[in-house]
Amino acid sequence: MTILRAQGVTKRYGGLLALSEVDVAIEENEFVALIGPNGAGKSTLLNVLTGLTPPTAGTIELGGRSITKASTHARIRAGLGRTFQHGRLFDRLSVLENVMVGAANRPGRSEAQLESAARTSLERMGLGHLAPSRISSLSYGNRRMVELTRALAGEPRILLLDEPAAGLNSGEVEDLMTRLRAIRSEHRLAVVLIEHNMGMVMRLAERIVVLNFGRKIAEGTPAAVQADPAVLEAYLGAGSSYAAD
Amino acid sequence: MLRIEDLTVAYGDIVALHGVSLEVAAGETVALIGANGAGKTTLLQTVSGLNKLRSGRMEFGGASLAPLSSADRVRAGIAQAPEGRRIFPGLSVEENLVVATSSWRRLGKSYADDLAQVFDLFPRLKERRRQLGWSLSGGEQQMLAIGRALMSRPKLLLLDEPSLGLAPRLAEEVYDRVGRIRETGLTILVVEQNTVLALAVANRGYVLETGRVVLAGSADELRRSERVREAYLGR
Amino acid sequence: MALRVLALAAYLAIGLALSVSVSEYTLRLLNLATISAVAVIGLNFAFGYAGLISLGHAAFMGLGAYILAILTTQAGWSPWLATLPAILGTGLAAVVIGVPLLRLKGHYLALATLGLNVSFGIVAANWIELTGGTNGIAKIPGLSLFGHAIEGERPFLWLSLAVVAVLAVLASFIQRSRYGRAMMAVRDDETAASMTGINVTATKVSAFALSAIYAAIAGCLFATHVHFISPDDFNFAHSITFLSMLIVGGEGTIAGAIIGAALLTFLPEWLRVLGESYLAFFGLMMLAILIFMPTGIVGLLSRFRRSAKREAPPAPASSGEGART
Amino acid sequence: MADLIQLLTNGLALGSVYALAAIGFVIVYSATGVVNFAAGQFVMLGTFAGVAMLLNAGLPMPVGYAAALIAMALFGALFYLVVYLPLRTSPVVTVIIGTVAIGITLQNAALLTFGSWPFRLPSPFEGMMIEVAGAVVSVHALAVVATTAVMIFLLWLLLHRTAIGIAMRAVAQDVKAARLMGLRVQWLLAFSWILGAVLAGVAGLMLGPMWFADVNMGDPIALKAFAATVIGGFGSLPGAIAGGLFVGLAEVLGASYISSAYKDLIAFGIMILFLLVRPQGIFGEPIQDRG
Amino acid sequence: MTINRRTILSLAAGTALGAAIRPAFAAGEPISIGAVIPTTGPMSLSGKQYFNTLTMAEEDINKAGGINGRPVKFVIQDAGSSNSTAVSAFMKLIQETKPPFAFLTSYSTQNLATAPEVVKAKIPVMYAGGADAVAESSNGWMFRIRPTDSLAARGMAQFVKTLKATKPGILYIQNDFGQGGAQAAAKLLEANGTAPVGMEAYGQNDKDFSAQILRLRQKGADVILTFVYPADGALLLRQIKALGLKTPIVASSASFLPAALQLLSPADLENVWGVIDTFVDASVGGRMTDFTTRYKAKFGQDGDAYGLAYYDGALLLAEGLKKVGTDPEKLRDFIASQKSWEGIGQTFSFDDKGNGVPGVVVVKAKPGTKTIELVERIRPS
Repeated sequence: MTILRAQGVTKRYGGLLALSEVDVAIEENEFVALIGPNGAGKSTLLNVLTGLTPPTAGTIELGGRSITKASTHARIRAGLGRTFQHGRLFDRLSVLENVMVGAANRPGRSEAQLESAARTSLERMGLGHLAPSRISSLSYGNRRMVELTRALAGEPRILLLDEPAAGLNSGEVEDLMTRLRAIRSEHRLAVVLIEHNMGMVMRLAERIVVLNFGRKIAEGTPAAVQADPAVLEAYLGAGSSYAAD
Repeated sequence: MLRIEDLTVAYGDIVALHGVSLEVAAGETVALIGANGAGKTTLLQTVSGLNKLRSGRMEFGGASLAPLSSADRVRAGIAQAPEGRRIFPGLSVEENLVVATSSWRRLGKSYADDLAQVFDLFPRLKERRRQLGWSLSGGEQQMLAIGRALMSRPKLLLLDEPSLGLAPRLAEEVYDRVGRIRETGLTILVVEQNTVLALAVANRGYVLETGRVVLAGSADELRRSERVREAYLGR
Repeated sequence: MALRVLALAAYLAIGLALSVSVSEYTLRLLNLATISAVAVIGLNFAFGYAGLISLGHAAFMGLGAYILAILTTQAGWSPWLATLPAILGTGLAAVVIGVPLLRLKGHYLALATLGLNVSFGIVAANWIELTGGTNGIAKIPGLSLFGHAIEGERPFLWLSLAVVAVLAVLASFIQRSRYGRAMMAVRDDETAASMTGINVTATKVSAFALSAIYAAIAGCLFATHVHFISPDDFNFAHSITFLSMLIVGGEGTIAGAIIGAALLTFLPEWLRVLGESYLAFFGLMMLAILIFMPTGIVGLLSRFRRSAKREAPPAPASSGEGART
Repeated sequence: MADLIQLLTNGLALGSVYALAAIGFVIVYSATGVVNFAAGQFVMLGTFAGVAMLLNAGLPMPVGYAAALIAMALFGALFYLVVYLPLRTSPVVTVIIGTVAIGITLQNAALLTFGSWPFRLPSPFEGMMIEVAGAVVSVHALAVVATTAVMIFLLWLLLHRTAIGIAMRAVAQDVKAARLMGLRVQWLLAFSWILGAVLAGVAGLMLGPMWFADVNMGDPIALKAFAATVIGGFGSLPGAIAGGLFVGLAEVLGASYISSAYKDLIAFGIMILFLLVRPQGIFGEPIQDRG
Repeated sequence: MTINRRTILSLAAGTALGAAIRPAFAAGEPISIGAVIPTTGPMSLSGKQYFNTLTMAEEDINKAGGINGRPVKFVIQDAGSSNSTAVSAFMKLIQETKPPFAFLTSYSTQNLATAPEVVKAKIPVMYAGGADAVAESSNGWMFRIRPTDSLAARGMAQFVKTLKATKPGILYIQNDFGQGGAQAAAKLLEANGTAPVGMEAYGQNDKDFSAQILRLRQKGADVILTFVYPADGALLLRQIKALGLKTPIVASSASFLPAALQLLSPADLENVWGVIDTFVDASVGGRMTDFTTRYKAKFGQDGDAYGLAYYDGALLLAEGLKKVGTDPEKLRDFIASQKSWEGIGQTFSFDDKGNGVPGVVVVKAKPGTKTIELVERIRPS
């Protein structure tokens, strides 16, 4: 069943066409990667999906319901979850409190329930020992993990990850991949991944959507996308001799 | 001319460059290629003095760059057309160029010569000399950024992703001008994601992947290397 | 939690000890400080937690004080009863004003609230039938408790100490609740906050309203303490003072709000020994505090505490990256 | 009709002073990003620099004006060193409070130095009046309008026709790119403060003969200059002028046609309205987040 | 005018004060007298005068042998520009100096705010603010040594009759003083059958009054009553003249203070009458001449009626201290019982509300000069 569907999404800034009639559909429990060179419109698409940027045209549905006009927080409460390219934690809250903010999405929880939900989320991610820490004392890798935990604590049905591996070392990237696989099977949610680390994308994604200049230029399995001439041109330049032989 | 040894740069916890070494000889055009987030821009910003380095050495013309402020480096001959162009939006095209003359004492005749040269190279800028920076198209902005860098009469020109966000035809046009600049004998270090374009003008190149140089060689060698493709699209 | 209980106990102990030992004049200053503390703890919701720069806080204090003064002197209400409409009316006004105004950020919001404060002064000075104009309202009755009038500095200080304690504890609970976390999240990162399911506008407006409610309580205390109010008591200079108190004490902390209120109430009085130049020195000292203690007094104290901790041998349990700098 | 002309000319003269005060504030704001709450005290110091040079030191008028403006330039440099540099990385609120604090010091230092009596600064056009269509206008007031116009023109020349002015604008627009172009950013920021102080000095010298010199004159001027700045557009020079004239006219016409008691409510009410509906003011560019 | 040297002289005077000339003739434990007056902020213009005259009075009293051999010492605290500061300063005085008597400010809201503390402290005080409300909350401890605003208003209204004007206009400063005075005057004028044709307000910091002036002209005002502070009062007169109005002006006292007069030229004072506390001028002769010459010599500027009120108050206090000692209650009763005490500026006669000044005077500048002369004394019944 399709959980998130964007149709004809267009975003225009003045004369610049950041997104042009993009259609994306995400199935339940699916792992999709969204890739494209710098400035292709990936983050804009994510912003439109989450309601940070109103689209110039197009519709968005979440679980069969239109959310095109819904506010960001309403979309989050309806089942979206998102992390940011540059980790955006609340510096003045502790790790536990950050996760509690995420957990408060689910209505009707008491403070005590919030806390225990947040602790459980942290434990599951192996971050239980960090609960009382200040954000400023965390390593970069742990920050990204806490941000992920915070998004998960809201129990989203679909998780949008904006470059979760940026700035991580190779060990941390391996760790992240393991976690993402585990999260998916445990929480039974769909994941949309924007990532530059192609090794990671190729190994994780079941389906890849490629954007360039605001248009969807390719869509398919990792192998298909890797061999697609349009994709190679987008990445490496026109007339690329790397085009798969 | 530019020698970088074992350069490590970090933003807080995030190490952006791990012991990068590279060299640019006088008169050479060198391409630094790699996917997004590989650390290319960090490297250029560090050369221009906008980032602090954690360890390593940078020499320019045989002298250490360490004691020079970013303004001093421009005066020493390192000019940059930065990532995202960073045109002054409220300044006209000509004002953008004036600002970059680096020493106001030169505002006399030689300034007019420099301006004429830039306009010669980018005739479109001459047409739009009174227009404000923000009103230019992406390609024009990129040309202005390069022209602006040339106004300080650099010995070394640093170009950060000149093709970024440009339609292929425009990107080719920009690179055509880079080629002409190269023919004047100016030393160029160009950072680029679009390998085809960059390697077309470069003598040599380095491939950067997650903050490390993973491959170096002549432009021809790199053009043929499968490793480059992997750096972009994974194995 | 233990630290918080300790701080509350220390505050009450110091307050009580002072209330029986110091002179009438110092008692008055303590009263002014506690009244300011109520307002500043309130401002901490808006600015310290939610990051809303308000230069109109004194207007809300004034609104509360005027509602109480008018109801008691003209309608003959009992002061206790009058505090209710004073507080609720002010909170409601803050909501009505906050909804359009809080879309502004940074110095835009600062100037808008400043304009609001100036406007309040103009209305208070000219609506003579209601406010008494620039002559203000005199003979505001004092509060009484169990048949005892709370008159004189000492009994009033006991009351105001208790009010501060209750409101500080309440603020501390709010800080620790989802509402407090939401406010701080909004200040730290509005986008990330909305992306965590927080209704940013509602959070800002409620922080603003809460701060106005505290200000109104401070206004009620002020009116029943001095028995006289005039527009000058609530001009924009007072708003700037409240903000200064919060910054100097340490924004984002309740202890900082109280310490800042006390310090900036007493500092100019202490400096009176310098004679005519005392206000010139006061300005310089404020600037020095801002430059050398950017996180305020509480920030400085907690930095000392942390560096003291670091010198102690590392705790064995603190594994992982969490515990080190 | 004659009354209306009278009101208009008086409103314009008043507005010109607000505009002059606002320009000094705007120059500093757009170059350094500092909301200077001591801006009114800058104007007050300008007036008293005139008092010190013309009345106390007894210098002849042109020499005295020059000396006063040099003193203001030095003050601007000092302010840059003592207030701006230490606070340049602080949050907005800390800077606001810091400038308020130093404003208190300036005001009281002036009180200690010059006493509490107001002064009457001489005007080059002492006592001269002319009649325009039935309205009586002091030549000094016209000179204020003219000086404001000339200052704006000179400022425009500086910012658009000189290398240092263009560099100042570049720094204001993008500090990082300015560094990459080899500009000495710190010197340019210092120059912005000096320029702001000198402009405040000109405002102070111009209004001294009209309004008397009074050590408490700073804050009221600052409030009107803020309103002018917001209405015209934060950081916009033409905006500061339009805003200043608007506030001046609103004050005089509001007092005449609406209510003299509530007239200031008009200026501040419109300021708040602008913030809500058009925060970029009349002339400002839309606020945009630039990296 | 010697305004060029004024700054320097006042500075010199300030330092001399700092050095505090110690009593040379009186010995023994000094009697401390408190004073809470504004030495900073906008009110310091008049506050400085009080500071000066109290210092002068201290010297004079002590030179004359003090209080039965004991010197007096004035302990002066800044009342600042806020009500709260004034109250704090007063309590600091009460606490630390424990004076048997104190002077308060001339700022009515400050006095209104301090009044409850005065009642608590149970010491008599003298103050100068004009608002009638202050007297009502004084409970017998507060004595006003300047005319009330309504007295001044009554004086002005009465003088309007003398001028035979029938369409008075009122221009007032928007603060406790101006609002109070204007309303009182309006009522009286109405009672006289000459209701004001217009009442216009201006803010304390306003610099342009053309709108208000022209409105009064439009409404056909044949006399304008102004309730002003010194600097804006001077500015107002200049603008009235600049706009070419020939209408007679009846101004409140601040316009005729030296601080205001020094800002004006003779032309600005044409057709302007001042209803002021008392005529302070060297030409009066006797003790007044002595006071004005000595004040000018000591402080480098002209003394004014406000400062003189405090000087007179200090002398009255000294007499009380000599006669009844330092007991606050006796002191209060002594002052309250004065019905015709001859000060330099006033003959003080305290009513049951503690208002000690029963009359005002009307003055005017001699045509073409800034020399002020007495027109008449008004003692409304």
